[in-house]
Amino acid sequence: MKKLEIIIESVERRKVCRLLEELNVNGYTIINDVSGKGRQVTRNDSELSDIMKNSLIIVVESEEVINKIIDVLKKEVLNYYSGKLFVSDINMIV
Amino acid sequence: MKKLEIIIESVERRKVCRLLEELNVNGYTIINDVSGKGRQVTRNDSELSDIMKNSLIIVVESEEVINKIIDVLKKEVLNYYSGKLFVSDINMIV
Amino acid sequence: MKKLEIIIESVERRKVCRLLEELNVNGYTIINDVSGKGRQVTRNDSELSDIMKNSLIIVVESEEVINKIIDVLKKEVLNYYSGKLFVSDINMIV
Amino acid sequence: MTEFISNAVQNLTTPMILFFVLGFISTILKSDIEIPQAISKILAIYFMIAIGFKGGVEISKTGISSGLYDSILSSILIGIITPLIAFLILKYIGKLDNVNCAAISAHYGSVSVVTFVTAISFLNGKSIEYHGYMVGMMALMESPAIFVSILLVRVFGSQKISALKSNYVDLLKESLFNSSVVLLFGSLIIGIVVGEIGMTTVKPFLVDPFNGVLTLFLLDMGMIAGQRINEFKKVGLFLGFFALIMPIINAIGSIILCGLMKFSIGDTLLFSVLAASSSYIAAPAAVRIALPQANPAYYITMSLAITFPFNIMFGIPLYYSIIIFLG
Amino acid sequence: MTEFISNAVQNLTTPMILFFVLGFISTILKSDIEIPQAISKILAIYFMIAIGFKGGVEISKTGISSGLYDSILSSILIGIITPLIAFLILKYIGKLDNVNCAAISAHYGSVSVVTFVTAISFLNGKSIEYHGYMVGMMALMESPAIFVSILLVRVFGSQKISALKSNYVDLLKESLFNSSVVLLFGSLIIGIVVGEIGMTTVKPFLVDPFNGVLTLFLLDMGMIAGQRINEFKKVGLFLGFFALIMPIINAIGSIILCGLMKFSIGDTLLFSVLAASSSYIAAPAAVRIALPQANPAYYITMSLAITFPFNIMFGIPLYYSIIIFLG
Amino acid sequence: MTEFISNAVQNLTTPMILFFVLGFISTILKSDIEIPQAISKILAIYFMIAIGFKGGVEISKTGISSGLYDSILSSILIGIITPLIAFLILKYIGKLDNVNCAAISAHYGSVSVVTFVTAISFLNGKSIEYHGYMVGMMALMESPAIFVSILLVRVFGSQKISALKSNYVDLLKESLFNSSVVLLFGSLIIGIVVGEIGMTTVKPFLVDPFNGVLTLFLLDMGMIAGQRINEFKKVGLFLGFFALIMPIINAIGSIILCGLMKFSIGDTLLFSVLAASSSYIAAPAAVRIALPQANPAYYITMSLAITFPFNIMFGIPLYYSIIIFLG
Ligand SMILES: Nc1ncnc2c1ncn2[C@@H]1O[C@H](COP(=O)(O)O)[C@@H](O)[C@H]1O
Ligand SMILES: Nc1ncnc2c1ncn2[C@@H]1O[C@H](COP(=O)(O)O)[C@@H](O)[C@H]1O
Ligand SMILES: Nc1ncnc2c1ncn2[C@@H]1O[C@H](COP(=O)(O)O)[C@@H](O)[C@H]1O
Ligand code: NA
Ligand code: NA
Ligand code: NA
Repeated sequence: MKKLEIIIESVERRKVCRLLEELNVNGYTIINDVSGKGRQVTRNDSELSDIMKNSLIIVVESEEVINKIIDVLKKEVLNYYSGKLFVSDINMIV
Repeated sequence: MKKLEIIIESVERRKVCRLLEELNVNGYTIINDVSGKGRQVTRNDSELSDIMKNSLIIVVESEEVINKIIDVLKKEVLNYYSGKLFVSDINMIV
Repeated sequence: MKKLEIIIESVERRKVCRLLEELNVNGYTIINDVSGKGRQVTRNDSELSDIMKNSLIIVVESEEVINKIIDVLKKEVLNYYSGKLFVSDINMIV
Repeated sequence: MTEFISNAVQNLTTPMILFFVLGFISTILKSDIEIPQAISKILAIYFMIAIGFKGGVEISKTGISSGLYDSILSSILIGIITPLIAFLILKYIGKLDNVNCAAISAHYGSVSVVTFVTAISFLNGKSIEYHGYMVGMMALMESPAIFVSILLVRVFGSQKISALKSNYVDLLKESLFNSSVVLLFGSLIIGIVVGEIGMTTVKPFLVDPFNGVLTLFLLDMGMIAGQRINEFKKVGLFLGFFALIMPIINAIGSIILCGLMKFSIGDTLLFSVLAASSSYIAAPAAVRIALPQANPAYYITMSLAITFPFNIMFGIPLYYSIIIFLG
Repeated sequence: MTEFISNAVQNLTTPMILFFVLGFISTILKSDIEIPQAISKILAIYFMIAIGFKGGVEISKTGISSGLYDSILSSILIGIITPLIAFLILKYIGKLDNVNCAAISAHYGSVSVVTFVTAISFLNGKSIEYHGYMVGMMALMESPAIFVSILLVRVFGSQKISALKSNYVDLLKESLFNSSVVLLFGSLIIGIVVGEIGMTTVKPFLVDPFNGVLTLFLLDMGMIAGQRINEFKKVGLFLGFFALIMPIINAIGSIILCGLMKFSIGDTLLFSVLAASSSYIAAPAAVRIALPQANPAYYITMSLAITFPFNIMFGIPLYYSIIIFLG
Repeated sequence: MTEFISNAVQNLTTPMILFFVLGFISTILKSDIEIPQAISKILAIYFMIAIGFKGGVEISKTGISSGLYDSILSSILIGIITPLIAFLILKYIGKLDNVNCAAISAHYGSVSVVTFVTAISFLNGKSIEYHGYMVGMMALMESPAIFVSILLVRVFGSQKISALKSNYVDLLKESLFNSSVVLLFGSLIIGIVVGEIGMTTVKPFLVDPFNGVLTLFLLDMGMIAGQRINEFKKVGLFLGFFALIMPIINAIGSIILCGLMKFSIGDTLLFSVLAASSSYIAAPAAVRIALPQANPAYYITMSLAITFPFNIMFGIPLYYSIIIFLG
């Protein structure tokens, strides 16, 4: 199994979840309100509008599904919004 | 070393920590209030009672200890409550 | 690529970020307010001063950079403060 | 009937209830209003302190009336009988499995603090008196139903349950020193100790803004209830119906009991509202631990999305009309 | 001129504005004051409920005056024209690309609730009357500018944009049932329904502490604005200048429009402040979704760190002086 | 003695202190009451704004009295001498290592805002006057002890410390523009500027609910203190005893100093409470950065779980009785 970690602007969280559900993933876990720094601006959670916050979404799935997710996210989300995708090996026990 | 990620209903967090301490693990880290979606319902943190929230607990330990933890959690917690266990390779530097 | 997970007392978060920026890392992600238990005391977020809380900082970088970060953190932060460093393999897709 | 309609209309046009409706509608419209959970939690604590303290100060003024012992008796009776009735209806009419029967019964036997608070606001609006110790009665009625329900599951025999014994320790702690029990009794006692002099120092915080804060809290509750309504399908018709009828049965039963006890109109209304109300904070947490096999989608949705809105919008004026009608 | 100075000084020595300044300075001093985000969010909700409700109660007292239709017309006009002017200035004077032009225009065409609230506090301080329905006008003016701006981008042709169609569904929902629109209109209607009787029950929460709570909220806003000021470099001189001039242009335009409509001084001030204000909650969220290619560092910094402080500190007394001067 | 007992009983039966006790007990009963941290933080900010502002308005009314310079002198004296005494006691009687001596001294030399607020509530209950600038004195006394303690560590020679120089920059910033220093001084100045007119606009928020909000905050403090009490074992008998005696020594010293300065009863009580109080927000954060080798279990537990409860429950009436007794 593979673990995909998606770091995305909070404004796009709903959309990413919708895309994941359309791809019929088994599940996902969200950590809201993470802050961070990347190529672009520093993101932290003191903003009133949510546009300067990040969310971290974790999906554990088979390699095949993960690749599909990556394709979709690259096309639909990450071309305009800042964000990162990390993939690593993992075992799902339960 | 192995890293065990435990995603569990928040109501069971205290119990899981108690079990981990009974197993004498070196340490653990908890991220409260994660939301998520699995086989069962969508869990998010807008509920007044905590029963619809998840917690993410991270334990880094030797493979042996991790296996013991998995056995105990499977028996004591995960047969009734929804939750996930993920294991991956990791190095503990400090 | 390597993923470095830094668990550190919240009082030292700013300093760790400053050090990371001095090392010119490409980016990092912070999860504030994680709780945990290690060799020392239980840390949770009910304290008024922030000294009993942890932060989790994630850096994905090349092995070389990660090793540099580890050296610096060991020297500048972890000799006095409690904290953990975990390293694992990861692929950065985007 | 016209009595009820006029009471209901009057109730439905208070800011409190209308903000509840606004919250409910806004969620259905998928509006992005977001009341942070930290606020929901502190408001819940505020109400428990405020009503506990106020009740205590009332007691310090009037002393303990003879009605207290009858009230304690009634509380315990209601706390034991209502989950029993619920269980039997669910099991023999609803044909539900034991565990879900017990889980739901625990909720309908326990009480809802916010429903009680709304009823007090209703009584204040009509300038009807009630005893300060009624808050204590609410605290008394929180936990018995939970234990009764668990007992029922065991009596009706389910072998799996016995495996969970380690959970009973957690449960007992959770129920006895449950946050609402401790806050309600604690504030009640503080109110008794400090009396009216103490009241003057905290009145601008605990009394004056009470209704206004309730407005905000009910907006939040409306949103939480509205989110649950999507799960209605999972609940099904029988349970949906149960969530409307059970409160009325419990209320009428209590009104009759209170009539026998010769309680005042105010106290009778509060007892009937307590009986009719179903818990959605204390009971879900306890039941999730004690009866993990039960389906949370049932009990939370029924309690939060059907019974609670019904009670605060129509139940309170209905029970009031029945009390007036019966005498 | 002396009129303006005396008004400005008077405005700058209210606790509200001084706490804003304190927040601003404390951030520059890198002080570690931290107002949790849960608090910022609930305060924002509090103000929308409070002004919506108060406006509704006013309407219930005075009835709907004939000025209402003119006011609605003015709101829509301002909501359509101001983003247009902003867009043209940015494109032809500022030479910005279409997408950033549209993004910024959306902000200056939309409105800021806190600026409005501060203006109301200013009017209260001077005991100047205004219509209850002005809150509704604010709610009306939230969204049109956002749609106008997106239309402008399409009219001025940018092929990439069309790819994002799935986002438009999100956007429409976001704008129509936007939390501020729902809360403002909802509270307004509740205020109309419950009238003065309802007001008495919630006054100690929604009215009495209003200015005090505003003090705390502006402390927070000061800190948020102060954090943004570091990004000033990225904004550049032209846009920094634009963020000061555009509000004045919009205000004067609205004052003239209101003069033609023969609105009262209070309503005219509120219209001019709404026109002058730029959104930093609703618009950024909508624009980030609809126009992701636009640079958030521009629009947020301009709106939050330049225009907002300018408006509440100098803008409001300036527009007021202009209104008095023009008659 | 009877004087003290009657004062103590009177103090112990205020709602504020009783809610503190309730919080403490509820934690020991392992009740699941949870006051979100966002609320604790905003309440702490509220109190600093409220007392700072009120102090400023008082100053604007009475002008700066001649006592001010003596008060500033006293503040600085107390801020320098009390950590010194604490250090010497800990080192030569307690035989503690230098770093822990300094860490603990920093806490007992610094001050606790909530203890001060409780003392003000105590004085208000007795209608005893005090100067508005006393809030400023508290702000002055926050930081010196921290620097004195670090100096002591260096004087008593510990080579490892010098390695941490990069931390001193952080520390200086942290101390000078510390959130409480900025909020207290900031609000004080705002209060002076806006005077009584400004006060009327914010009174229903910053003054009227003050005691009530304190009730909620002390409930929370009680819970936080209760959680710490488990760590009591780690502190040991000597340090536990120190945490009770040191406040009394500091209070009596200050009372004598204030006697020489001929300060009023109100000011003397506040000075003695400030000297007796130990910091548990500002100092821990600063000390954790400046003296990371010191054991936090010592200083936090002593300050929060022993000295704070002692001061608000028994210390304040005790120091008051001593002042009355001594004249
Ligand atoms: N090398 C990295 N390691 C960990 N997190 C990163 C890294 N680069 C970026 N991020 C996270 O991804 C977010 C978006 O990054 P970017 O698209 O580069 O602005 C940042 O705000 C960080 O939270
Ligand atoms: N495939 C998955 N990847 C990541 N998280 C998951 C996955 N499946 C389930 N989860 C998390 O585990 C929780 C419980 O899952 P379940 O037991 O399937 O209801 C969910 O609420 C998610 O937070
Ligand atoms: N074995 C472990 N697995 C996961 N997290 C750990 C582990 N050990 C320590 N931690 C985390 O690191 C923090 C500091 O640990 P320590 O330095 O041992 O006090 C703890 O509070 C935990 O959050
Ligand atoms: Na009930
Ligand atoms: Na505008
Ligand atoms: Na002190």
